[in-house]
Amino acid sequence: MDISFKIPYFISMFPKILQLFPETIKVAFWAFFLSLFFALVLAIIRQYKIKGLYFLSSVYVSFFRETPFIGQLFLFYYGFAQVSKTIRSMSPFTALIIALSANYCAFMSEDIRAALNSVEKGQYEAGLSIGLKPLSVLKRIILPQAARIAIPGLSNNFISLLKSTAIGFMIGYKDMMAIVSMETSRSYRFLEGYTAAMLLYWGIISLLSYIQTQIEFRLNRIY
Amino acid sequence: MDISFKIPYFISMFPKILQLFPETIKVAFWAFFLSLFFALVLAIIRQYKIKGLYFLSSVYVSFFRETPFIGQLFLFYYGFAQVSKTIRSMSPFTALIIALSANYCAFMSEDIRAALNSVEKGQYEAGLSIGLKPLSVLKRIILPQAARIAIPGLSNNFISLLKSTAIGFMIGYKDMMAIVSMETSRSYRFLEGYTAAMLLYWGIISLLSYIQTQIEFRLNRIY
Amino acid sequence: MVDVKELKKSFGKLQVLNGISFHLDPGKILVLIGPSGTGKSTLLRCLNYLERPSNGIITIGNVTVNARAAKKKEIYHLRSNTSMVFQNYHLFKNKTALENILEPLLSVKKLSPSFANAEALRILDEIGLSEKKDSYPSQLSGGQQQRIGIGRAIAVNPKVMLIDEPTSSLDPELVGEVLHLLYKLAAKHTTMIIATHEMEFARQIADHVLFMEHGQIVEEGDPMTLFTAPKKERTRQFLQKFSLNL
Amino acid sequence: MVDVKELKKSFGKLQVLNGISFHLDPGKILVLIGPSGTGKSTLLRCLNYLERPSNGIITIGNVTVNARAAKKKEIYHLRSNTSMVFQNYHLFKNKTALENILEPLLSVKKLSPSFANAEALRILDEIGLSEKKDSYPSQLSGGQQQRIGIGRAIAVNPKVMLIDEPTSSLDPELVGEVLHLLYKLAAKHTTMIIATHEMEFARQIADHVLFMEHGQIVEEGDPMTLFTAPKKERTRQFLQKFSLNL
Amino acid sequence: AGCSSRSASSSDKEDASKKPIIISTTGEHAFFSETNKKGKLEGFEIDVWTEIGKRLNREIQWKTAGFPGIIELLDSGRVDTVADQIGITEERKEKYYFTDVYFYVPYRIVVAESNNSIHSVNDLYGKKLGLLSNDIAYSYFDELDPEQKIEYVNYDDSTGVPADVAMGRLDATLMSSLHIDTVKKESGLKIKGVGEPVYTEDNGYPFQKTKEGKLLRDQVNGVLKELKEEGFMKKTALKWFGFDPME
Ligand SMILES: Nc1ncnc2c1ncn2[C@@H]1O[C@H](COP(=O)(O)OP(=O)(O)OP(=O)(O)O)[C@@H](O)[C@H]1O
Ligand SMILES: Nc1ncnc2c1ncn2[C@@H]1O[C@H](COP(=O)(O)OP(=O)(O)OP(=O)(O)O)[C@@H](O)[C@H]1O
Ligand SMILES: [Mg+2]
Ligand SMILES: [Mg+2]
Repeated sequence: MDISFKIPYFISMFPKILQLFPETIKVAFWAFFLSLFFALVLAIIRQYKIKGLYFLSSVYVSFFRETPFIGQLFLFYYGFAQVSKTIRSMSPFTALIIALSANYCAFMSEDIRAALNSVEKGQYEAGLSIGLKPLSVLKRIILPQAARIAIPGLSNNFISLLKSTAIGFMIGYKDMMAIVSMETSRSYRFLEGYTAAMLLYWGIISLLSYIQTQIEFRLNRIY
Repeated sequence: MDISFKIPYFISMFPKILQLFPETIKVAFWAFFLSLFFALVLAIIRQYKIKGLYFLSSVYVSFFRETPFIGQLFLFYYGFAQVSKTIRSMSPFTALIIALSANYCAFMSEDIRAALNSVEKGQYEAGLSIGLKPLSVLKRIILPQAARIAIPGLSNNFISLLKSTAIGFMIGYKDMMAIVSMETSRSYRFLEGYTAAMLLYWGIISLLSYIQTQIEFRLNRIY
Repeated sequence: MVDVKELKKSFGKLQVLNGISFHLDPGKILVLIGPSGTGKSTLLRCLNYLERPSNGIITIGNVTVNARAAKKKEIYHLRSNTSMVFQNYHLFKNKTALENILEPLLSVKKLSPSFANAEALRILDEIGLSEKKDSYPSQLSGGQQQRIGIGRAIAVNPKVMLIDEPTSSLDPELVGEVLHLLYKLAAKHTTMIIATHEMEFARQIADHVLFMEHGQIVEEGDPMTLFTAPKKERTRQFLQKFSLNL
Repeated sequence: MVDVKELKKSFGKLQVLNGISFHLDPGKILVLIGPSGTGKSTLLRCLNYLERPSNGIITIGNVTVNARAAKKKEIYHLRSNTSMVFQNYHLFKNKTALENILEPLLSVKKLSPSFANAEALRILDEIGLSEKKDSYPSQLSGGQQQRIGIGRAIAVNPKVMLIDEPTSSLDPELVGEVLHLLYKLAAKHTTMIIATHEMEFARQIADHVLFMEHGQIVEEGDPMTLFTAPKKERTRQFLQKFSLNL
Repeated sequence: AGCSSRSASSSDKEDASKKPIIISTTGEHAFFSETNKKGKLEGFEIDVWTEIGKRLNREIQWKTAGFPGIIELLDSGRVDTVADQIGITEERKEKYYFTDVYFYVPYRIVVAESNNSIHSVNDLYGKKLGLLSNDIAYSYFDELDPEQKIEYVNYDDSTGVPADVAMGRLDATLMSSLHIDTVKKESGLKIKGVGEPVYTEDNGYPFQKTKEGKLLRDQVNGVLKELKEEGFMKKTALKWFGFDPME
């Protein structure tokens, strides 16, 4: 036989992987909302070159975007643990969310910055001209228009995040991919395991993508 | 202190990691240019809903964006190898470039699509009105304007790509990160190893980011 | 030559063009007047299929397109016979004033670079913007942008020019100059369809005038008759304000 | 009250405003005329610091800002005393016609939603666009967008309105209506500075006229004198075309 | 997989005895398969296979990859076997032909240096035990801990596990007793091995379940038997580990 692919084993993987779905989604959602928030702050500071914070935020983005995530995670979870009792007693769950948020917000801030940049200057001026404060203009005029441009990039990041939770396994956090790796290293049936995982991820993320498409459609309608 | 940080070991890591720099950069550049090209094609098909290709390209993007890369790589390099002699005799270098390109072009196409979407409809119409064919309008009018919006997202992707080459170790391709994990697997001095890697990546990618900033500055000047 | 039969267009439930038909001989200037939101811009945009009409037959030069069975090729052909000046200019934002005018010369008409350059500079001079040749649209005043828009359309050198409010941002001096420019084009047998709300400009330039309202032609005729002795009550009423203002 | 002293502004090497000074009493209407690219829009934009002047002192109502030492607070204060109608409208693209007008009422003036709504609908009615209240800017004709722009600026109910080419896309009927609208505002003591190239409109609405060229005031005076008996040769020349055209 | 593969395999057969044996390994497994400073592979597995190659008169070629890549290299037919301390289990036997056991690896409990309360599996009840995903410990713990009283914490690879033990995030982990001292020495971590070995892992070389796989497995088995009898295995083990695990 040229191909060894054991269908029953492949099928048996689905329920096992799905059992860990909550672990994946919990971390991903927490990290997504945290990083979205901080990304927004970073993007605004950088796009509008807000004095005093611009340099700091640039260094932050540079560091977290330009160094490997695994290094960030280890440095935080093992390196800082040596000086901080809080971190030493931190659960892998919390540590993972913190590390992922800190990392992804740097990437996401770049997507948001580009989207802010895509809104014509005239919209900002019009907002100021009716007496809105810059932050209000941002909130009421610029961000709603930037959203439709930012969404594909942010959605890219959310999808990556959902998959990145797998890295948590390095510090002992088990997500969907972790169970694949555990199960398959016992049986050495990696193809079956990974293929099952792929189908599951595809199914789950397709749902999210569908939501993305719907939001984009609604936002684009009026332009 | 529970974990010690051995400075000489830390320093000794730098030359070792740097030795593999060419391997990292070779794969990253090839994969980046290939995926940029295909991302462009995908983005255009999807943004302008080109008949006959739209559905196919949507499925492609959906599959490659929404399934774990490690699964894609394994399925391609190990799964398909069971039926294809070409793949069986393919070098890890080539396979890695193909798999990374196939994956990243899906993500990058979303960034490009958003950027195309950010260019006003009027620009497209003006192009058509002077007698340009749609593809020429795209090339001469839309893409140059979309570029400044696409660049932060594409640069995010390029940076991720540069780090993703590490996954090549799964199929036997050794890059800068591979050497870190090899070195530290015996000594368990992973903090020293990863910190060294972080600094090196930071340095290298900072250079690229600097280029990004310069390009963005030039492109934004006239808006 | 332009011939339009029963042109209709709606946005959702809103019927914007309600069956427009007219005929225009080569080298003639047709002017569209009518209240804001009446469908003048939409009509111009339909004529080169930037907006897809729902019904009607459009003939421009040697191309005829039936809205019910429009083929891609026909549409390109139609567009290559026309050029358009947009109400809100739509200059290429990534190109300087000069490059905006060069674009049709180089990419569509495929002139040699040196020849195209000379021609573009001549046009820039004609619209009085030689000094601004290296400015980007974001660095131009409203009137300057409008003139570049006209210059770009002239560079196409088409059979038919579709011109939407060419003088809206121009002062009286420049209105006179644009008038002059368009006269010269007409003398070279360029057919023109111009939407405008400046009645004086319309009266001076038109060979034929359509007064539109609610997507229909209310009255048409030569400018002399239409402006001085309109037949319909609505036309009289519309033009009354014009005379009152004067 | 508006008082401007020695206002200067340049873009790179290009000196666009070359020391502009004028004074305007409350409730008066000042009209800026002059060739395209002369700095009319730039002047208006400098008055509320959308463009930072390089020199000059601007007083609007109770706020005085010196360009050489402008503070953020002063600038906000200045802006809250003014509203602006843009030459290219700049409607909020993510908001309907109604929402565009509601925005200053709700977010700046903090009216109660029901009260704001009634007020916005009244303004929409005044500019003749009640029917379009739920349309987005991309679904409006040029003239419709321009009127929403005016409506939005009216909603701010500022001490001073800065109005850039308010009638450029309007037909004679609507020009009459806008004229009427602005009269009413002036009667309510709103001070106005209007840049326009429609001389007839300028003549009818102005209390005072500035004729600008190359970023300088060439001549100023009441419209009667300036339009019928200009003192400077350049003014006469500029206005000649206006009379010629008519 | 029709005629082309059949003809390929028939031609393979003719010179099968001359073809090199290709073996995958991680090159990052202390004492078994390491990469030295010059980038060359060395270790117990390397020595054993060099000898097997000599005796079978076949060239040996190595392919390195991470785990589980080394296993997949075998599945995809790129290598003939895997040499990296692969444990034999019933489940894996379904998929591969294994050679006879050539090595026993005893696993011991590892705890923080300051911990004096853990000495055996029973002491682990109610405690946190870190295990790797590719540990074969699981098959033993069904017996050792039938009531699931131990709290298992799984890790993808071993990078952080000893550090977590030292820091007290874990109460214990299991480590091959061959490695405990080196890890301790090189990393400087304050950990120690305690008690008797919990279980031993049987190592063998896996071959694809094909005719060729079986053939080669049988040949290798023959050589392994010779090597054991002649004391080569013992000598090599002493060289790398300082003792003979087969005793
Ligand atoms: N994309 C659209 N969707 C919905 N309605 C639209 C759209 N474009 C235009 N309309 C409506 O169609 C009508 C005709 O618009 P058009 O731009 O043709 O008017 P116009 O005669 O050029 O007016 P103006 O003199 O103000 O420029 C208007 O009522 C406008 O609101
Ligand atoms: N951002 C900019 N960068 C460089 N030059 C600019 C910029 N904005 C305006 N200009 C130049 O400044 C001059 C004055 O422009 P402005 O828009 O004030 O003219 P205007 O009097 O309003 O003209 P119009 O009647 O055509 O609207 C013009 O020559 C224009 O090219
Ligand atoms: Mg119009
Ligand atoms: Mg202006």
